[in-house]
Amino acid sequence: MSVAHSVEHSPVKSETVGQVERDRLRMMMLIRRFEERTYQEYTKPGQRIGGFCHLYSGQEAVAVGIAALYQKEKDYLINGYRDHGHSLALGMEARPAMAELFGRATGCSKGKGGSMHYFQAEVGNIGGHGIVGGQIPLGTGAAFSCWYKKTGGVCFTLFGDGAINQGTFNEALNLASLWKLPCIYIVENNHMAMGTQVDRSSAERDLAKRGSGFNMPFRNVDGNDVDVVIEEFGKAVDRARRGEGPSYLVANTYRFRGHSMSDAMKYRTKEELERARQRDPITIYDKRLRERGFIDDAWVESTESEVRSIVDDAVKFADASPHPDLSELYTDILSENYPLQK
Amino acid sequence: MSVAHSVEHSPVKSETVGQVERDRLRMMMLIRRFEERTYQEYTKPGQRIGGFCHLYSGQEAVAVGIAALYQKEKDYLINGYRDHGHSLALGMEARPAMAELFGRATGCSKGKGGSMHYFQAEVGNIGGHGIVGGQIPLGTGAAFSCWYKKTGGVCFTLFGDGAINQGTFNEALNLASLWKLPCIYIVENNHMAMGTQVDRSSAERDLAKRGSGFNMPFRNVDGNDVDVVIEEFGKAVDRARRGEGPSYLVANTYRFRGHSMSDAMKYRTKEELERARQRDPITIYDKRLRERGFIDDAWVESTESEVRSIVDDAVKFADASPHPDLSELYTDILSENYPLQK
Amino acid sequence: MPEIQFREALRQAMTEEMERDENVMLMGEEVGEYNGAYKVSEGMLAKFGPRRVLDTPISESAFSGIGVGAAMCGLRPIVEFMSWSFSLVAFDQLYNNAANVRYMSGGQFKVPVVFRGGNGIAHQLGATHSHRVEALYSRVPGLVVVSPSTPYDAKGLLKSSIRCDDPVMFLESELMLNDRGEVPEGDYTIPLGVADIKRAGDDVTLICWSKCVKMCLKAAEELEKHDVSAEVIDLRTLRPLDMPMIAESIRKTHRCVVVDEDWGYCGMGDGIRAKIYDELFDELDAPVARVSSEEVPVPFNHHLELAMQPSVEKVIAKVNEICYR
Amino acid sequence: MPEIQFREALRQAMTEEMERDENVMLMGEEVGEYNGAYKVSEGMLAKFGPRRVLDTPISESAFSGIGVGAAMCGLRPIVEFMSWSFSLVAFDQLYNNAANVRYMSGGQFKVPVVFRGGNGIAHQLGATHSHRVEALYSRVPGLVVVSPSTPYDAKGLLKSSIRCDDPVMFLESELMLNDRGEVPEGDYTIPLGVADIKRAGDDVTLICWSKCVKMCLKAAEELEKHDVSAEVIDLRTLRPLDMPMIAESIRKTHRCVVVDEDWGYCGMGDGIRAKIYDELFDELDAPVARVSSEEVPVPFNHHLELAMQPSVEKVIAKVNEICYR
Ligand SMILES: Cc1ncc(C[n+]2csc(CCOP(=O)(O)OP(=O)(O)O)c2C)c(N)n1
Ligand SMILES: Cc1ncc(C[n+]2csc(CCOP(=O)(O)OP(=O)(O)O)c2C)c(N)n1
Ligand SMILES: [Mg+2]
Ligand SMILES: [Mg+2]
Repeated sequence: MSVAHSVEHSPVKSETVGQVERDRLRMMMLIRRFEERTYQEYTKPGQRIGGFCHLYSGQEAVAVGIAALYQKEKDYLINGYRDHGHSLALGMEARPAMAELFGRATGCSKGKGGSMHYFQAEVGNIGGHGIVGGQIPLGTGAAFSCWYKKTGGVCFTLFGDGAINQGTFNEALNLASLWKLPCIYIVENNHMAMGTQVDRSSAERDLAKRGSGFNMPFRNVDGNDVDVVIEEFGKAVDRARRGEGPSYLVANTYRFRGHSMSDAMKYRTKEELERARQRDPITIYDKRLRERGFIDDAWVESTESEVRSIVDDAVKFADASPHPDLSELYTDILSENYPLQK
Repeated sequence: MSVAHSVEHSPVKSETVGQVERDRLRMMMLIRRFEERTYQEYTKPGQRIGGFCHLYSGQEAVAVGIAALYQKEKDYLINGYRDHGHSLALGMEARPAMAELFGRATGCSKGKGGSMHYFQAEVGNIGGHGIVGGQIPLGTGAAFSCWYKKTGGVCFTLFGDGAINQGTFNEALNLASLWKLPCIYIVENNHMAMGTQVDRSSAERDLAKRGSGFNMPFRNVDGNDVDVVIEEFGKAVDRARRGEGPSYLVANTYRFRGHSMSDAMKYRTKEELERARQRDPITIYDKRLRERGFIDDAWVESTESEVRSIVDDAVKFADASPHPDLSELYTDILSENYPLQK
Repeated sequence: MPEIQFREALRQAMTEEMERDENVMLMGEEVGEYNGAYKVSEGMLAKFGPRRVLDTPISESAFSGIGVGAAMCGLRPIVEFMSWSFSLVAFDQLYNNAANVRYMSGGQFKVPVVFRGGNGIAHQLGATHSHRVEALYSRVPGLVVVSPSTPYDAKGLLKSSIRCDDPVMFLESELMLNDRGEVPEGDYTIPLGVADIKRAGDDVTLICWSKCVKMCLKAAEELEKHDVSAEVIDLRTLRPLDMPMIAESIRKTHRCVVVDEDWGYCGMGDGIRAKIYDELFDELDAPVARVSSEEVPVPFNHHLELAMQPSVEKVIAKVNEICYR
Repeated sequence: MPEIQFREALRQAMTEEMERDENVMLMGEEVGEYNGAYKVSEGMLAKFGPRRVLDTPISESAFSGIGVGAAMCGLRPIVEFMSWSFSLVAFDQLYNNAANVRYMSGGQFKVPVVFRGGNGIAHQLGATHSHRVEALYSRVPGLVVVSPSTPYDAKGLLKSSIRCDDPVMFLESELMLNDRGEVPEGDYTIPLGVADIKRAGDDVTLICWSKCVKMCLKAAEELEKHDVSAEVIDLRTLRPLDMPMIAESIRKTHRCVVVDEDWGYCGMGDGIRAKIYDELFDELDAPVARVSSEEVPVPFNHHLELAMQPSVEKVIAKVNEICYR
């Protein structure tokens, strides 16, 4: 039934039964592959990727679940700096995504934004943002534009478990609820803010309760099960589209990699990691689709090699792409020419 | 029993039965008189008081209730800009209080702070503060110093119903609860932020619930009844002194005057004001003390004229006081002399 | 031409642009039912309704970011700060988000939002409520900073700012809202990035903006009596700066005083003076002088508050100093 | 003298001062269990325990204000910003509270708090994480701003800052934390408000601080080969500024270049240059030049990022320009 539900929400039109589900699993696999290859590229000698780089491995079900509900012609999505997965899920090609990490002119932000600042205007991807919590008001503003223009669109506003301790969280959630803006506030709770466990950053350990004071729905969601994500987020999206206002959802998940590349993860035990592997969103969904008879070994193998070649191609593309011309330093700052007479 | 309770908390030692209560009523009357005279002085021709000026008339039970629980040698109090009442309740003389409004050198802040910035270091009055919500972290810091030094002291951190919509509210309450700091967060809910009713500023109309996500006690308190304030705040203070952490209290009250002097109060009906007058904290407490046989007409009359003459004297004092010397412009900026070798 | 108040000029600009473009809307504290803390938006809620004129909670970070985010998504918000001093609690939203989103996205987004409100020292509001923010925002690539001195300029510049596709910090002055001046009814605009000679002169160039323009004009009158002819340039836009007009004037006068209500060190005045030194060093017959506020927090006492700030007398004294008279 | 890293020098300063004064403590993001995002506070939690070394949530406004409030109440907090860029979300707590509380209370409170962390452009962190905040804070009366360039200075200046009764903004650089230098074990301090001549010279004065000092020393070496003798002044304290030392140098060289990693307009470099023009105009044989970053948001691409910033080459070119060679 979550399938039915998701299909009803999904912009993807499925010719054959199970196609929608296979596409979702494929996207999770592509994201995973993209991130793991990024890890290799970043850490290998003669490093061609620089700056902060935050990998999404382990959290794929959230981005892919959102993509199932996302309506490109009217919705928006905004995120923190852990933004590769969502961008791919919303349809960004692997080439401009990888090229951005390499800082090349062919990157999704022309090499000016980097890993933390993926943008894709034509699908409403209003960006990855580096300042923790800084994107929450921006996402609320995107939702405001939907409300103002009565488009029926919503804004998925994502942030981490550490970001709820920023002031913008309180200000934006209250304002969105007061104005009934179609904003879906999503905490991707991977239980760590850099090296800080949630119980050392939030006095209230149940992060759903952190959203209890705003007169809007708040609840925990299993962020490792894409069907649950679609089901639960779907209710909030329907509500927002109906004009009944925002919701606050905590997607509980896990990041397999360190916070960023420099993180030695001393705070993490082998056992914890093993437990997490048991709930790997890809494993969970793979198992389910096999049970449903939607996939088999052959499909998985061919998809594995497909996503591998897509990412290989993206790396080749990025590596072959030119650096931005030095003149690019001075472009894209202002939209107008001054003096400005209008 | 609330009396017993409050005595147990009160630093005031009473010789005769009812003395503590009479002192509290007297203080409420003094604050009211001070504020009403300030109103006259501000609005009369040849105005000698300038700048923003926010009167406390109607909210006296909160400040006087706090004073009953306040231990001068170790507690702290911080507030917004509506700060005359609390300062008087903590023992500031009417003279330096009024002189500050006149901007004179004899003012509690040497005429440099004005109405919004009353300070009295020796009693732990760490100030009135003009930026809405800006004082919440400072008060949390004062509570931190009590925690760090293990003094058993607490910090009363006051702010308005509008201030809970600042980001500092979320950040400070979470942090104080996480660290179990002895901070008493008090919303003086007079139901208006300037011209904005609470139901137009907070999505959650029950302001107590705005504090529900921090794993700390939160509740509404009748802010017009000084005995209830002492009783309810007392529990939070005891808890904090025991090292069990902060509490969040909403004192529901009313301001009889406008937000500041320029406020025409178009948002308010005669009927609303009349209903509020029925719950005037002074009337309520006056009635109760009469019932208890603690006061009579004679006492009220003499106290009326006493506070009147105290305030008259304060105005004369302020008016006769010198303006700060122009050299004062350059003092009190830094504590050290530079170059600084230490 | 009808004579109207500065606040009415601002209101006309907002009203006309909202009538002209459905995507323009106004939000801020008390802008609606209260008709504006300083009555700038009086009647606008009644005229446009609660969808286009929105009262916000006291949440500057949220509603500043909402303005930026909505601008990224096709609206043209006008965000009122009750005072620019309160923008400091939303500083990151302006300094980072408004200014950088276009660049970081490789030019995929424009950010047509106007932030406006009273800037600078008013009347005994104390240290926290009297900030002059021009230098804080004028230094930022990606932002445009405008600060008018007359009702006429205010209307024309605000209309241009609302039509501008870049984030504009529009700095008014609470103390000027009652000023009256001739303002045409209906549509006209004043270009952004163009200064205005409010008074022509030959001996010395007085550079100023906002509240200090009146002060400089008074000083110029006084100086005239002593045969010093001062040219008064009202910058109107602080970023981008109209250097061509400044240069033309200094090539004529060879002397210049910048009048800045802010603290001196690393302030607007220093930024302008540095540009002048860099471009016109050989034209100068004297140091480019600055009259600014004393480097102290703004005191409450009114005498101290006045003593802290630039004044007609201080401007005249400084002019005499650099004219070696 | 032992050679140690910049980060170790900082750690020694904090550790020694915490041993010396029970009221000194450290708080910030990841300073404890994670041993510091950049390992500056490594081992300090183990040594001092969770009461004196506190990990904070990502709540800069709260813990900055806690630092100020605790300082008003007798503690001497050290507050670490993982990056000074993140101080922008707490801007009001520093710009208003830390700076004004003493003045507004008529001198009743002192505010002995140190805010410290990495400032400026690091390595491909992008526009929002590469802010240079020296001008933002150096302009504020009530604040002290310090920015060391060597491990030796870092330890001595940080100890002085911790003992200082005023709020100190201590600006480090992530890119310098691995730098090694000789640092005495045990106690010594370096005065606040005193610059340091890192290299003596006669022909031109190079004014710099933090990361740019190394750059200027390299440039001076190159210039030496072409018979230009450059004096390199490391300001060390940006507010209050050591004008006497600057003046003495310029009275000797009559030429000056200020090297500032920030944007030029209304930046630190302009503030310093303005003071020089005001005090030393007649001593100058050429304009006081500035080498600063291009006026653009900091780009991610490393080539662009480097092209944006000052460099040895740019400094040399500017020196040659003002020496008319
Ligand atoms: C205002 C601000 N403070 C600090 C940082 C540094 N920082 C970057 S990510 C991060 C941890 C955030 O954790 P969380 O919100 O849980 O997101 P996650 O990384 O787990 O996805 C911190 C402290 C920042 N970027 N912005
Ligand atoms: C950050 C900030 N924004 C706006 C203001 C202007 N302002 C001063 S008081 C006030 C209303 C506050 O109402 P509330 O918090 O309920 O306190 P009350 O005045 O009722 O005591 C506003 C908007 C300010 N001082 N600071
Ligand atoms: Mg996390
Ligand atoms: Mg109120």
